[in-house]
Amino acid sequence: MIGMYQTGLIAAFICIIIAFISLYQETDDLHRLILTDLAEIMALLLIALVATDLAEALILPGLVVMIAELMALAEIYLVKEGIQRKKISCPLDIEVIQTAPPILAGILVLYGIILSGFSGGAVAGLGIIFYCVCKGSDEQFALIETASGYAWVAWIAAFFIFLILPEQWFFAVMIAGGAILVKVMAKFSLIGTMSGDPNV
Amino acid sequence: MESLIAASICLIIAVYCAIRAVLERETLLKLPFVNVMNFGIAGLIVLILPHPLTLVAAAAYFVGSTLEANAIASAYARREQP
Amino acid sequence: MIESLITIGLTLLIFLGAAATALWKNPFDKLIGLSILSGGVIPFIVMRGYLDVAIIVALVIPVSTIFILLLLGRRTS
Amino acid sequence: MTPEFILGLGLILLGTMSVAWPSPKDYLTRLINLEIPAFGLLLVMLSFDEMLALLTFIAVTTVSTFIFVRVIGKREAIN
Amino acid sequence: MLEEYGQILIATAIAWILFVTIDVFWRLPEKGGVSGADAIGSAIAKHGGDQHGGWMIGNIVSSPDASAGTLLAACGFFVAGIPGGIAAAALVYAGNRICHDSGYAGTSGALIATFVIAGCMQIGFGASDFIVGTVIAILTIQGISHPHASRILGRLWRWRA
Repeated sequence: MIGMYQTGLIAAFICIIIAFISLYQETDDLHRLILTDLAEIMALLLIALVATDLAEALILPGLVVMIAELMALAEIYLVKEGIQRKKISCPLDIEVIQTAPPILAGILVLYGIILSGFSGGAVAGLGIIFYCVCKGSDEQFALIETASGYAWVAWIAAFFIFLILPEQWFFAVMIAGGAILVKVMAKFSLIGTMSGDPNV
Repeated sequence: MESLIAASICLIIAVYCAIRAVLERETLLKLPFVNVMNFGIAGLIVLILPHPLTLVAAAAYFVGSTLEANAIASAYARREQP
Repeated sequence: MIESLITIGLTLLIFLGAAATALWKNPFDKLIGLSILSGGVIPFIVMRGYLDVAIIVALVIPVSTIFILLLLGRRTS
Repeated sequence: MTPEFILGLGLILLGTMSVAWPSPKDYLTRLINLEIPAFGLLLVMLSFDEMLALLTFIAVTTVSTFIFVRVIGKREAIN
Repeated sequence: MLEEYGQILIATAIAWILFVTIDVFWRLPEKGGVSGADAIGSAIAKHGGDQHGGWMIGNIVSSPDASAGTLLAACGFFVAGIPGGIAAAALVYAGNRICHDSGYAGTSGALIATFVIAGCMQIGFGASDFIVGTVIAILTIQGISHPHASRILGRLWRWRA
Protein backbone atom coordinates (compact mmCIF):
# COMPACT_ATOMS: atom_id res chain seq x y z
CA MET A 1 0.00 0.00 0.00
CA ILE A 2 1.57 3.21 -1.16
CA GLY A 3 0.76 6.15 1.08
CA MET A 4 -0.23 9.67 0.22
CA TYR A 5 3.19 11.17 0.80
CA GLN A 6 4.99 8.65 -1.42
CA THR A 7 2.51 9.15 -4.28
CA GLY A 8 2.94 12.89 -4.13
CA LEU A 9 6.70 12.56 -3.98
CA ILE A 10 6.81 10.35 -7.10
CA ALA A 11 4.60 12.76 -9.06
CA ALA A 12 6.66 15.73 -7.90
CA PHE A 13 9.89 14.12 -9.05
CA ILE A 14 8.44 13.31 -12.47
CA CYS A 15 7.36 16.96 -12.82
CA ILE A 16 10.75 18.25 -11.68
CA ILE A 17 12.54 16.04 -14.23
CA ILE A 18 10.27 17.29 -17.03
CA ALA A 19 10.76 20.92 -15.98
CA PHE A 20 14.52 20.65 -15.87
CA ILE A 21 14.76 18.84 -19.22
CA SER A 22 12.84 21.63 -20.88
CA LEU A 23 14.87 24.24 -18.99
CA TYR A 24 18.02 22.58 -20.36
CA GLN A 25 16.75 22.58 -23.94
CA GLU A 26 15.68 26.22 -23.89
CA THR A 27 17.95 28.96 -25.20
CA ASP A 28 15.79 32.09 -25.08
CA ASP A 29 16.11 34.01 -21.80
CA LEU A 30 12.48 35.01 -21.34
CA HIS A 31 11.33 31.42 -21.87
CA ARG A 32 13.81 30.44 -19.17
CA LEU A 33 12.32 33.04 -16.84
CA ILE A 34 8.84 31.54 -17.27
CA LEU A 35 10.19 28.03 -16.68
CA THR A 36 11.83 29.30 -13.47
CA ASP A 37 8.35 30.11 -12.22
CA LEU A 38 7.30 26.52 -12.99
CA ALA A 39 10.25 25.23 -10.94
CA GLU A 40 9.11 27.46 -8.06
CA ILE A 41 5.68 25.80 -8.14
CA MET A 42 7.37 22.38 -7.93
CA ALA A 43 9.38 23.51 -4.90
CA LEU A 44 6.20 24.73 -3.20
CA LEU A 45 4.57 21.37 -3.95
CA LEU A 46 7.41 19.56 -2.17
CA ILE A 47 6.93 21.78 0.86
CA ALA A 48 3.15 21.43 0.82
CA LEU A 49 3.39 17.63 0.95
CA VAL A 50 4.59 17.87 4.57
CA ALA A 51 0.94 18.59 5.41
CA THR A 52 1.16 20.08 8.88
CA ASP A 53 1.27 23.58 10.30
CA LEU A 54 5.01 23.48 9.62
CA ALA A 55 4.26 23.41 5.89
CA GLU A 56 2.10 26.50 6.19
CA ALA A 57 4.86 28.27 8.10
CA LEU A 58 7.38 27.30 5.41
CA ILE A 59 5.26 28.20 2.37
CA LEU A 60 4.86 31.86 3.31
CA PRO A 61 8.64 32.63 3.25
CA GLY A 62 8.85 30.57 0.06
CA LEU A 63 6.28 32.83 -1.56
CA VAL A 64 8.15 35.96 -0.39
CA VAL A 65 11.39 34.66 -1.88
CA MET A 66 9.55 33.69 -5.08
CA ILE A 67 8.07 37.12 -5.74
CA ALA A 68 11.31 38.94 -4.82
CA GLU A 69 13.42 36.69 -7.06
CA LEU A 70 10.99 37.08 -9.93
CA MET A 71 11.00 40.87 -9.74
CA ALA A 72 14.80 41.00 -9.57
CA LEU A 73 15.24 38.64 -12.51
CA ALA A 74 12.71 40.57 -14.59
CA GLU A 75 14.55 43.84 -13.95
CA ILE A 76 17.91 42.23 -14.78
CA TYR A 77 16.47 40.88 -18.02
CA LEU A 78 15.12 44.31 -19.00
CA VAL A 79 18.45 45.99 -18.31
CA LYS A 80 20.40 43.32 -20.18
CA GLU A 81 18.24 43.58 -23.27
CA GLY A 82 18.35 47.38 -23.12
CA ILE A 83 14.57 47.75 -23.28
CA GLN A 84 14.03 49.14 -19.80
CA ARG A 85 13.04 52.58 -21.06
CA LYS A 86 10.66 51.27 -23.70
CA LYS A 87 7.25 52.86 -23.35
CA ILE A 88 4.38 50.40 -23.53
CA SER A 89 1.04 51.92 -24.22
CA CYS A 90 -2.24 50.37 -23.13
CA PRO A 91 -4.82 50.74 -25.91
CA LEU A 92 -7.18 48.14 -24.45
CA ASP A 93 -10.29 50.30 -24.20
CA ILE A 94 -13.06 47.94 -23.19
CA GLU A 95 -15.92 49.36 -21.11
CA VAL A 96 -15.40 47.05 -18.15
CA ILE A 97 -11.99 48.49 -17.43
CA GLN A 98 -13.60 51.83 -16.52
CA THR A 99 -16.18 50.53 -14.04
CA ALA A 100 -14.75 47.38 -12.47
CA PRO A 101 -11.59 48.66 -10.68
CA PRO A 102 -13.08 50.89 -7.90
CA ILE A 103 -15.56 48.30 -6.57
CA LEU A 104 -13.34 45.25 -7.02
CA ALA A 105 -10.25 46.95 -5.58
CA GLY A 106 -12.34 48.25 -2.68
CA ILE A 107 -13.56 44.75 -1.81
CA LEU A 108 -10.03 43.32 -2.04
CA VAL A 109 -8.48 46.06 0.12
CA LEU A 110 -11.24 45.74 2.74
CA TYR A 111 -10.77 41.99 2.93
CA GLY A 112 -7.01 42.41 3.17
CA ILE A 113 -7.34 44.83 6.09
CA ILE A 114 -9.61 42.36 7.91
CA LEU A 115 -7.18 39.49 7.23
CA SER A 116 -4.00 41.49 8.12
CA GLY A 117 -0.47 40.14 8.19
CA PHE A 118 1.42 39.12 5.06
CA SER A 119 -1.56 37.40 3.42
CA GLY A 120 -3.75 40.46 3.88
CA GLY A 121 -0.99 42.65 2.51
CA ALA A 122 -0.74 40.49 -0.60
CA VAL A 123 -4.51 40.57 -1.22
CA ALA A 124 -4.80 44.32 -0.58
CA GLY A 125 -1.72 45.04 -2.67
CA LEU A 126 -3.25 43.08 -5.53
CA GLY A 127 -6.30 45.32 -5.34
CA ILE A 128 -4.15 48.46 -5.47
CA ILE A 129 -2.15 47.08 -8.41
CA PHE A 130 -5.38 46.41 -10.30
CA TYR A 131 -6.63 49.95 -9.65
CA CYS A 132 -3.36 51.60 -10.67
CA VAL A 133 -3.00 49.55 -13.84
CA CYS A 134 -6.51 50.21 -15.06
CA LYS A 135 -6.64 53.89 -14.13
CA GLY A 136 -3.16 54.83 -15.33
CA SER A 137 -0.26 55.39 -12.98
CA ASP A 138 -0.25 58.43 -10.74
CA GLU A 139 3.19 59.23 -9.39
CA GLN A 140 2.87 59.25 -5.62
CA PHE A 141 6.11 57.61 -4.60
CA ALA A 142 6.71 60.07 -1.73
CA LEU A 143 3.41 59.24 -0.04
CA ILE A 144 3.91 55.49 -0.41
CA GLU A 145 7.46 55.68 0.94
CA THR A 146 6.33 57.76 3.92
CA ALA A 147 3.62 55.25 4.79
CA SER A 148 6.15 52.44 4.50
CA GLY A 149 8.56 54.21 6.84
CA TYR A 150 5.91 54.77 9.51
CA ALA A 151 4.94 51.11 9.20
CA TRP A 152 8.54 50.14 9.88
CA VAL A 153 8.59 52.35 13.01
CA ALA A 154 5.32 50.77 14.21
CA TRP A 155 6.77 47.29 13.73
CA ILE A 156 9.83 48.11 15.81
CA ALA A 157 7.62 49.68 18.49
CA ALA A 158 5.52 46.51 18.62
CA PHE A 159 8.64 44.46 19.31
CA PHE A 160 9.69 46.84 22.07
CA ILE A 161 6.26 46.32 23.63
CA PHE A 162 6.85 42.58 23.43
CA LEU A 163 10.14 42.92 25.28
CA ILE A 164 9.25 45.56 27.86
CA LEU A 165 5.55 45.01 28.63
CA PRO A 166 4.86 41.33 27.89
CA GLU A 167 1.38 41.48 29.42
CA GLN A 168 0.22 43.77 26.59
CA TRP A 169 0.94 41.08 23.98
CA PHE A 170 -2.40 41.32 22.20
CA PHE A 171 -1.94 45.04 21.50
CA ALA A 172 1.57 44.37 20.20
CA VAL A 173 0.36 41.60 17.89
CA MET A 174 -2.27 43.93 16.47
CA ILE A 175 0.31 46.69 15.83
CA ALA A 176 2.76 44.26 14.22
CA GLY A 177 0.08 42.76 11.95
CA GLY A 178 -1.11 46.18 10.79
CA ALA A 179 2.43 47.36 10.13
CA ILE A 180 3.28 44.29 8.04
CA LEU A 181 0.05 44.83 6.13
CA VAL A 182 0.97 48.42 5.28
CA LYS A 183 4.53 47.53 4.30
CA VAL A 184 3.60 44.68 1.94
CA MET A 185 0.78 46.75 0.45
CA ALA A 186 3.13 49.67 -0.21
CA LYS A 187 5.71 47.46 -1.86
CA PHE A 188 3.12 45.80 -4.08
CA SER A 189 1.53 49.05 -5.13
CA LEU A 190 4.92 50.24 -6.36
CA ILE A 191 4.71 47.42 -8.92
CA GLY A 192 1.42 48.81 -10.16
CA THR A 193 2.71 52.33 -10.65
CA MET A 194 5.79 51.25 -12.59
CA SER A 195 3.91 49.75 -15.54
CA GLY A 196 4.16 52.48 -18.13
CA ASP A 197 6.50 55.27 -17.19
CA PRO A 198 10.08 55.33 -18.50
CA ASN A 199 11.94 56.56 -15.40
CA VAL A 200 11.53 53.80 -12.85
CA MET B 1 -31.39 14.38 0.10
CA GLU B 2 -33.94 16.31 -1.90
CA SER B 3 -31.55 19.18 -2.43
CA LEU B 4 -28.85 16.73 -3.55
CA ILE B 5 -31.07 15.55 -6.41
CA ALA B 6 -31.53 19.18 -7.42
CA ALA B 7 -27.76 19.72 -7.14
CA SER B 8 -27.05 16.78 -9.42
CA ILE B 9 -29.51 18.15 -12.00
CA CYS B 10 -27.62 21.49 -11.93
CA LEU B 11 -24.30 19.70 -12.30
CA ILE B 12 -25.50 17.60 -15.24
CA ILE B 13 -26.64 20.74 -17.04
CA ALA B 14 -23.28 22.39 -16.32
CA VAL B 15 -21.30 19.43 -17.68
CA TYR B 16 -23.50 19.27 -20.79
CA CYS B 17 -22.93 22.94 -21.53
CA ALA B 18 -19.19 22.63 -20.93
CA ILE B 19 -19.08 19.82 -23.50
CA ARG B 20 -21.09 21.93 -25.95
CA ALA B 21 -18.70 24.86 -25.38
CA VAL B 22 -15.68 22.68 -26.07
CA LEU B 23 -17.22 21.30 -29.28
CA GLU B 24 -18.26 24.74 -30.61
CA ARG B 25 -15.94 26.17 -33.27
CA GLU B 26 -16.40 29.93 -33.14
CA THR B 27 -15.06 31.84 -30.13
CA LEU B 28 -17.97 34.24 -29.63
CA LEU B 29 -20.55 31.45 -29.73
CA LYS B 30 -18.75 29.56 -26.95
CA LEU B 31 -19.58 32.31 -24.46
CA PRO B 32 -23.36 31.66 -24.05
CA PHE B 33 -22.64 28.00 -23.22
CA VAL B 34 -20.06 29.07 -20.64
CA ASN B 35 -22.67 31.41 -19.20
CA VAL B 36 -25.14 28.54 -18.70
CA MET B 37 -22.34 26.63 -16.99
CA ASN B 38 -21.88 29.57 -14.61
CA PHE B 39 -25.59 29.52 -13.74
CA GLY B 40 -25.40 25.80 -13.00
CA ILE B 41 -22.30 26.09 -10.83
CA ALA B 42 -23.75 29.02 -8.86
CA GLY B 43 -26.88 26.99 -8.13
CA LEU B 44 -24.76 23.98 -7.18
CA ILE B 45 -22.72 26.02 -4.69
CA VAL B 46 -25.85 27.11 -2.87
CA LEU B 47 -27.48 23.68 -2.92
CA ILE B 48 -24.55 21.73 -1.48
CA LEU B 49 -24.01 23.99 1.57
CA PRO B 50 -26.99 26.06 2.78
CA HIS B 51 -25.54 28.87 4.88
CA PRO B 52 -26.08 32.66 4.64
CA LEU B 53 -22.50 33.31 3.56
CA THR B 54 -22.96 30.89 0.68
CA LEU B 55 -25.20 33.45 -1.01
CA VAL B 56 -22.28 35.90 -1.05
CA ALA B 57 -19.97 33.21 -2.41
CA ALA B 58 -22.40 32.33 -5.22
CA ALA B 59 -22.90 35.99 -6.10
CA ALA B 60 -19.13 36.60 -6.10
CA TYR B 61 -18.53 33.61 -8.37
CA PHE B 62 -21.32 34.63 -10.72
CA VAL B 63 -20.28 38.28 -10.97
CA GLY B 64 -16.63 37.35 -11.38
CA SER B 65 -17.23 34.93 -14.21
CA THR B 66 -19.63 37.35 -15.89
CA LEU B 67 -16.95 40.03 -15.73
CA GLU B 68 -14.50 37.58 -17.27
CA ALA B 69 -16.87 36.74 -20.14
CA ASN B 70 -17.58 40.43 -20.72
CA ALA B 71 -13.88 41.28 -20.87
CA ILE B 72 -13.11 38.40 -23.24
CA ALA B 73 -15.98 39.29 -25.59
CA SER B 74 -15.13 42.99 -25.65
CA ALA B 75 -11.43 42.40 -26.26
CA TYR B 76 -12.25 39.89 -29.01
CA ALA B 77 -14.57 42.41 -30.66
CA ARG B 78 -11.93 45.15 -30.54
CA ARG B 79 -9.08 43.09 -31.94
CA GLU B 80 -7.58 43.71 -35.34
CA GLN B 81 -9.61 42.05 -38.06
CA PRO B 82 -7.39 39.84 -40.23
CA MET C 1 -23.99 7.88 -3.53
CA ILE C 2 -25.12 11.25 -4.90
CA GLU C 3 -22.12 12.95 -3.28
CA SER C 4 -19.79 10.71 -5.28
CA LEU C 5 -21.81 11.59 -8.40
CA ILE C 6 -21.11 15.27 -7.73
CA THR C 7 -17.39 14.54 -7.32
CA ILE C 8 -17.33 12.63 -10.62
CA GLY C 9 -19.09 15.47 -12.42
CA LEU C 10 -16.69 18.08 -11.08
CA THR C 11 -13.72 15.89 -12.07
CA LEU C 12 -15.10 15.71 -15.60
CA LEU C 13 -15.49 19.50 -15.66
CA ILE C 14 -11.93 20.10 -14.42
CA PHE C 15 -10.27 17.78 -16.90
CA LEU C 16 -12.39 19.09 -19.76
CA GLY C 17 -11.21 22.61 -18.94
CA ALA C 18 -7.57 21.59 -18.49
CA ALA C 19 -7.41 19.63 -21.73
CA ALA C 20 -9.14 22.44 -23.62
CA THR C 21 -6.72 25.01 -22.20
CA ALA C 22 -3.71 22.92 -23.06
CA LEU C 23 -4.75 21.93 -26.58
CA TRP C 24 -6.48 24.95 -28.13
CA LYS C 25 -4.32 27.36 -30.12
CA ASN C 26 -6.16 30.70 -30.05
CA PRO C 27 -5.37 32.70 -26.86
CA PHE C 28 -9.02 33.77 -26.39
CA ASP C 29 -10.11 30.12 -26.53
CA LYS C 30 -7.48 29.26 -23.93
CA LEU C 31 -8.89 31.89 -21.58
CA ILE C 32 -12.37 30.37 -21.99
CA GLY C 33 -10.86 27.00 -21.07
CA LEU C 34 -9.43 28.55 -17.89
CA SER C 35 -12.91 29.81 -17.07
CA ILE C 36 -14.31 26.25 -17.30
CA LEU C 37 -11.43 24.98 -15.13
CA SER C 38 -12.07 27.53 -12.40
CA GLY C 39 -15.76 26.66 -12.47
CA GLY C 40 -14.80 23.12 -11.54
CA VAL C 41 -12.35 24.12 -8.81
CA ILE C 42 -14.48 26.52 -6.75
CA PRO C 43 -17.19 23.97 -5.68
CA PHE C 44 -14.42 21.83 -4.17
CA ILE C 45 -13.43 24.75 -1.93
CA VAL C 46 -17.07 25.20 -0.94
CA MET C 47 -17.50 21.47 -0.23
CA ARG C 48 -14.70 21.66 2.36
CA GLY C 49 -16.54 24.56 4.03
CA TYR C 50 -14.13 27.45 3.43
CA LEU C 51 -16.55 30.08 2.15
CA ASP C 52 -14.39 33.18 2.69
CA VAL C 53 -11.56 31.62 0.71
CA ALA C 54 -14.00 30.76 -2.07
CA ILE C 55 -15.15 34.40 -2.27
CA ILE C 56 -11.60 35.70 -2.64
CA VAL C 57 -10.58 33.04 -5.17
CA ALA C 58 -13.66 33.78 -7.27
CA LEU C 59 -12.85 37.50 -7.25
CA VAL C 60 -9.12 37.15 -7.99
CA ILE C 61 -9.42 34.90 -11.07
CA PRO C 62 -11.02 37.62 -13.30
CA VAL C 63 -8.27 40.03 -12.27
CA SER C 64 -5.71 37.57 -13.59
CA THR C 65 -7.67 37.20 -16.83
CA ILE C 66 -7.85 40.97 -17.31
CA PHE C 67 -4.08 41.23 -16.83
CA ILE C 68 -3.55 38.73 -19.64
CA LEU C 69 -6.10 40.53 -21.84
CA LEU C 70 -4.04 43.72 -21.40
CA LEU C 71 -1.27 41.99 -23.34
CA LEU C 72 -3.65 40.64 -25.99
CA GLY C 73 -5.23 44.03 -26.67
CA ARG C 74 -1.80 45.61 -26.96
CA ARG C 75 -0.54 42.98 -29.35
CA THR C 76 -3.35 42.82 -31.84
CA SER C 77 -4.29 46.45 -32.30
CA MET D 1 -6.26 9.82 -0.54
CA THR D 2 -8.93 12.45 -0.94
CA PRO D 3 -10.23 13.20 -4.46
CA GLU D 4 -8.82 16.73 -4.28
CA PHE D 5 -5.30 15.35 -3.83
CA ILE D 6 -5.49 13.01 -6.83
CA LEU D 7 -7.06 15.72 -8.99
CA GLY D 8 -4.36 18.18 -7.98
CA LEU D 9 -1.55 15.80 -8.84
CA GLY D 10 -3.15 15.06 -12.21
CA LEU D 11 -3.49 18.75 -12.99
CA ILE D 12 0.13 19.38 -12.03
CA LEU D 13 1.36 16.58 -14.32
CA LEU D 14 -0.78 17.75 -17.26
CA GLY D 15 0.13 21.38 -16.71
CA THR D 16 3.85 20.67 -16.46
CA MET D 17 3.81 18.88 -19.78
CA SER D 18 1.83 21.67 -21.43
CA VAL D 19 4.22 24.33 -20.10
CA ALA D 20 7.32 22.35 -21.02
CA TRP D 21 6.26 21.71 -24.60
CA PRO D 22 3.66 24.31 -25.62
CA SER D 23 1.95 23.92 -28.95
CA PRO D 24 2.63 27.30 -30.63
CA LYS D 25 5.92 28.04 -28.94
CA ASP D 26 5.58 31.69 -27.89
CA TYR D 27 5.54 33.56 -24.60
CA LEU D 28 1.79 34.05 -24.30
CA THR D 29 0.94 30.36 -24.65
CA ARG D 30 3.41 29.48 -21.92
CA LEU D 31 2.05 32.22 -19.67
CA ILE D 32 -1.55 31.00 -19.98
CA ASN D 33 -0.55 27.35 -19.57
CA LEU D 34 1.27 28.26 -16.37
CA GLU D 35 -2.12 28.75 -14.70
CA ILE D 36 -2.92 25.02 -14.91
CA PRO D 37 -0.21 23.80 -12.47
CA ALA D 38 -1.12 26.77 -10.25
CA PHE D 39 -4.67 25.42 -9.98
CA GLY D 40 -3.26 21.95 -9.31
CA LEU D 41 -1.12 23.24 -6.43
CA LEU D 42 -4.22 25.05 -5.13
CA LEU D 43 -6.11 21.74 -5.00
CA VAL D 44 -3.22 19.97 -3.25
CA MET D 45 -3.04 22.73 -0.63
CA LEU D 46 -6.81 22.48 -0.24
CA SER D 47 -6.62 18.77 0.48
CA PHE D 48 -4.19 19.46 3.35
CA ASP D 49 -6.29 22.37 4.74
CA GLU D 50 -3.53 24.95 4.35
CA MET D 51 -5.83 27.90 3.90
CA LEU D 52 -3.57 30.86 4.69
CA ALA D 53 -0.96 29.54 2.30
CA LEU D 54 -3.63 29.09 -0.37
CA LEU D 55 -4.82 32.69 -0.14
CA THR D 56 -1.29 34.07 -0.31
CA PHE D 57 -0.41 31.76 -3.18
CA ILE D 58 -3.37 32.94 -5.28
CA ALA D 59 -2.51 36.60 -4.72
CA VAL D 60 1.20 36.11 -5.43
CA THR D 61 0.49 34.11 -8.60
CA THR D 62 -1.63 36.95 -9.96
CA VAL D 63 1.07 39.51 -9.14
CA SER D 64 3.69 37.40 -10.90
CA THR D 65 1.36 37.15 -13.91
CA PHE D 66 1.35 40.96 -14.05
CA ILE D 67 5.15 41.08 -13.86
CA PHE D 68 5.40 38.68 -16.80
CA VAL D 69 2.83 40.70 -18.74
CA ARG D 70 4.94 43.84 -18.28
CA VAL D 71 8.16 42.14 -19.36
CA ILE D 72 6.58 40.46 -22.39
CA GLY D 73 4.93 43.72 -23.41
CA LYS D 74 8.25 45.56 -23.35
CA ARG D 75 9.93 42.73 -25.20
CA GLU D 76 7.39 42.68 -28.01
CA ALA D 77 7.34 46.46 -28.35
CA ILE D 78 10.71 46.41 -30.06
CA ASN D 79 9.65 44.07 -32.84
CA MET E 1 -41.36 11.48 -6.70
CA LEU E 2 -43.32 12.22 -9.88
CA GLU E 3 -44.96 15.15 -8.16
CA GLU E 4 -41.47 16.54 -7.47
CA TYR E 5 -40.60 16.66 -11.17
CA GLY E 6 -43.95 18.25 -11.95
CA GLN E 7 -43.15 21.00 -9.47
CA ILE E 8 -39.79 21.57 -11.13
CA LEU E 9 -41.45 21.87 -14.54
CA ILE E 10 -44.03 24.39 -13.29
CA ALA E 11 -41.26 26.40 -11.58
CA THR E 12 -39.34 26.39 -14.88
CA ALA E 13 -42.32 27.84 -16.71
CA ILE E 14 -42.87 30.53 -14.06
CA ALA E 15 -39.19 31.56 -14.07
CA TRP E 16 -39.06 31.64 -17.90
CA ILE E 17 -42.11 33.89 -18.19
CA LEU E 18 -40.88 36.11 -15.34
CA PHE E 19 -37.42 36.96 -16.56
CA VAL E 20 -38.23 37.14 -20.26
CA THR E 21 -41.05 39.59 -19.47
CA ILE E 22 -38.79 41.78 -17.32
CA ASP E 23 -35.95 41.73 -19.84
CA VAL E 24 -38.21 42.69 -22.72
CA PHE E 25 -39.86 45.35 -20.56
CA TRP E 26 -36.52 47.03 -19.80
CA ARG E 27 -35.63 47.09 -23.56
CA LEU E 28 -32.71 44.67 -23.43
CA PRO E 29 -33.17 43.44 -27.06
CA GLU E 30 -33.05 46.99 -28.42
CA LYS E 31 -29.28 47.26 -28.78
CA GLY E 32 -26.07 45.70 -27.52
CA GLY E 33 -25.10 47.40 -24.27
CA VAL E 34 -21.33 46.91 -24.47
CA SER E 35 -19.20 46.09 -27.48
CA GLY E 36 -18.95 42.44 -26.49
CA ALA E 37 -22.73 42.03 -26.48
CA ASP E 38 -22.90 43.74 -29.84
CA ALA E 39 -20.34 41.32 -31.29
CA ILE E 40 -22.18 38.27 -29.92
CA GLY E 41 -25.45 39.51 -31.45
CA SER E 42 -23.82 40.02 -34.82
CA ALA E 43 -22.23 36.56 -34.71
CA ILE E 44 -25.60 34.94 -33.95
CA ALA E 45 -27.25 36.92 -36.73
CA LYS E 46 -24.56 35.74 -39.14
CA HIS E 47 -25.31 32.12 -38.28
CA GLY E 48 -28.97 32.39 -39.16
CA GLY E 49 -30.55 33.94 -36.09
CA ASP E 50 -32.47 37.12 -35.41
CA GLN E 51 -30.58 40.36 -34.72
CA HIS E 52 -32.63 41.59 -31.75
CA GLY E 53 -32.71 38.17 -30.10
CA GLY E 54 -28.95 37.93 -30.58
CA TRP E 55 -28.46 41.24 -28.83
CA MET E 56 -30.57 40.05 -25.92
CA ILE E 57 -28.47 36.87 -25.62
CA GLY E 58 -25.34 39.00 -25.70
CA ASN E 59 -26.67 41.24 -22.94
CA ILE E 60 -27.50 38.22 -20.79
CA VAL E 61 -23.94 36.92 -21.26
CA SER E 62 -22.10 40.13 -20.53
CA SER E 63 -23.96 41.48 -17.51
CA PRO E 64 -26.13 40.03 -14.71
CA ASP E 65 -29.69 40.80 -15.80
CA ALA E 66 -33.13 39.59 -14.69
CA SER E 67 -32.30 35.89 -15.11
CA ALA E 68 -29.32 36.25 -12.76
CA GLY E 69 -31.60 38.24 -10.45
CA THR E 70 -34.12 35.39 -10.41
CA LEU E 71 -31.45 32.78 -9.72
CA LEU E 72 -29.80 34.72 -6.91
CA ALA E 73 -33.15 35.64 -5.37
CA ALA E 74 -34.08 31.95 -5.31
CA CYS E 75 -30.70 31.18 -3.73
CA GLY E 76 -31.17 33.90 -1.12
CA PHE E 77 -34.66 32.64 -0.37
CA PHE E 78 -33.28 29.12 -0.01
CA VAL E 79 -30.71 30.13 2.62
CA ALA E 80 -32.37 33.00 4.50
CA GLY E 81 -36.00 33.65 3.55
CA ILE E 82 -37.24 37.08 2.41
CA PRO E 83 -34.21 39.06 3.81
CA GLY E 84 -32.01 36.80 1.70
CA GLY E 85 -33.94 37.88 -1.38
CA ILE E 86 -33.41 41.56 -0.58
CA ALA E 87 -29.69 40.95 0.01
CA ALA E 88 -29.52 39.16 -3.35
CA ALA E 89 -31.02 42.23 -5.01
CA ALA E 90 -28.29 44.40 -3.46
CA LEU E 91 -25.58 41.99 -4.63
CA VAL E 92 -27.00 41.97 -8.16
CA TYR E 93 -26.96 45.78 -8.17
CA ALA E 94 -23.26 45.77 -7.20
CA GLY E 95 -22.57 43.22 -9.95
CA ASN E 96 -24.36 45.40 -12.47
CA ARG E 97 -22.27 48.41 -11.49
CA ILE E 98 -19.10 46.33 -11.98
CA CYS E 99 -20.16 45.20 -15.45
CA HIS E 100 -20.94 48.67 -16.89
CA ASP E 101 -24.72 48.39 -16.87
CA SER E 102 -27.43 50.65 -15.49
CA GLY E 103 -28.81 47.92 -13.25
CA TYR E 104 -32.58 48.39 -13.58
CA ALA E 105 -33.34 44.95 -15.01
CA GLY E 106 -31.32 42.89 -12.54
CA THR E 107 -32.47 44.67 -9.38
CA SER E 108 -36.15 44.82 -10.29
CA GLY E 109 -35.99 41.20 -11.46
CA ALA E 110 -34.55 40.09 -8.13
CA LEU E 111 -37.14 42.02 -6.12
CA ILE E 112 -40.12 40.78 -8.14
CA ALA E 113 -38.80 37.20 -8.12
CA THR E 114 -38.49 37.34 -4.33
CA PHE E 115 -42.19 38.09 -3.91
CA VAL E 116 -43.25 35.58 -6.58
CA ILE E 117 -41.27 32.84 -4.84
CA ALA E 118 -42.69 33.89 -1.47
CA GLY E 119 -46.18 33.54 -2.95
CA CYS E 120 -45.45 30.15 -4.47
CA MET E 121 -44.07 28.87 -1.16
CA GLN E 122 -47.59 29.15 0.25
CA ILE E 123 -48.97 26.60 -2.23
CA GLY E 124 -46.34 23.95 -1.72
CA PHE E 125 -43.32 24.80 -3.85
CA GLY E 126 -39.80 24.68 -2.44
CA ALA E 127 -37.11 27.27 -3.10
CA SER E 128 -34.77 24.59 -4.47
CA ASP E 129 -37.34 23.92 -7.21
CA PHE E 130 -36.92 27.50 -8.33
CA ILE E 131 -33.12 27.26 -8.42
CA VAL E 132 -33.28 24.21 -10.70
CA GLY E 133 -36.12 25.81 -12.65
CA THR E 134 -34.12 28.94 -13.42
CA VAL E 135 -31.13 26.91 -14.55
CA ILE E 136 -33.32 24.84 -16.90
CA ALA E 137 -35.01 27.99 -18.22
CA ILE E 138 -31.71 29.67 -19.02
CA LEU E 139 -30.61 26.41 -20.69
CA THR E 140 -33.56 26.58 -23.07
CA ILE E 141 -32.68 30.15 -24.05
CA GLN E 142 -28.96 29.97 -24.65
CA GLY E 143 -27.92 26.37 -24.35
CA ILE E 144 -29.91 24.38 -26.91
CA SER E 145 -29.92 26.20 -30.22
CA HIS E 146 -29.02 29.83 -30.71
CA PRO E 147 -30.89 30.55 -33.99
CA HIS E 148 -34.26 29.21 -32.79
CA ALA E 149 -34.06 30.92 -29.40
CA SER E 150 -33.08 34.25 -30.94
CA ARG E 151 -36.01 34.00 -33.40
CA ILE E 152 -38.46 33.49 -30.53
CA LEU E 153 -37.00 36.44 -28.61
CA GLY E 154 -37.04 38.64 -31.71
CA ARG E 155 -40.73 37.83 -32.28
CA LEU E 156 -41.49 38.84 -28.66
CA TRP E 157 -39.56 42.10 -29.13
CA ARG E 158 -41.43 43.02 -32.33
CA TRP E 159 -44.72 42.27 -30.56
CA ARG E 160 -43.77 44.68 -27.77
CA ALA E 161 -42.30 47.47 -29.90
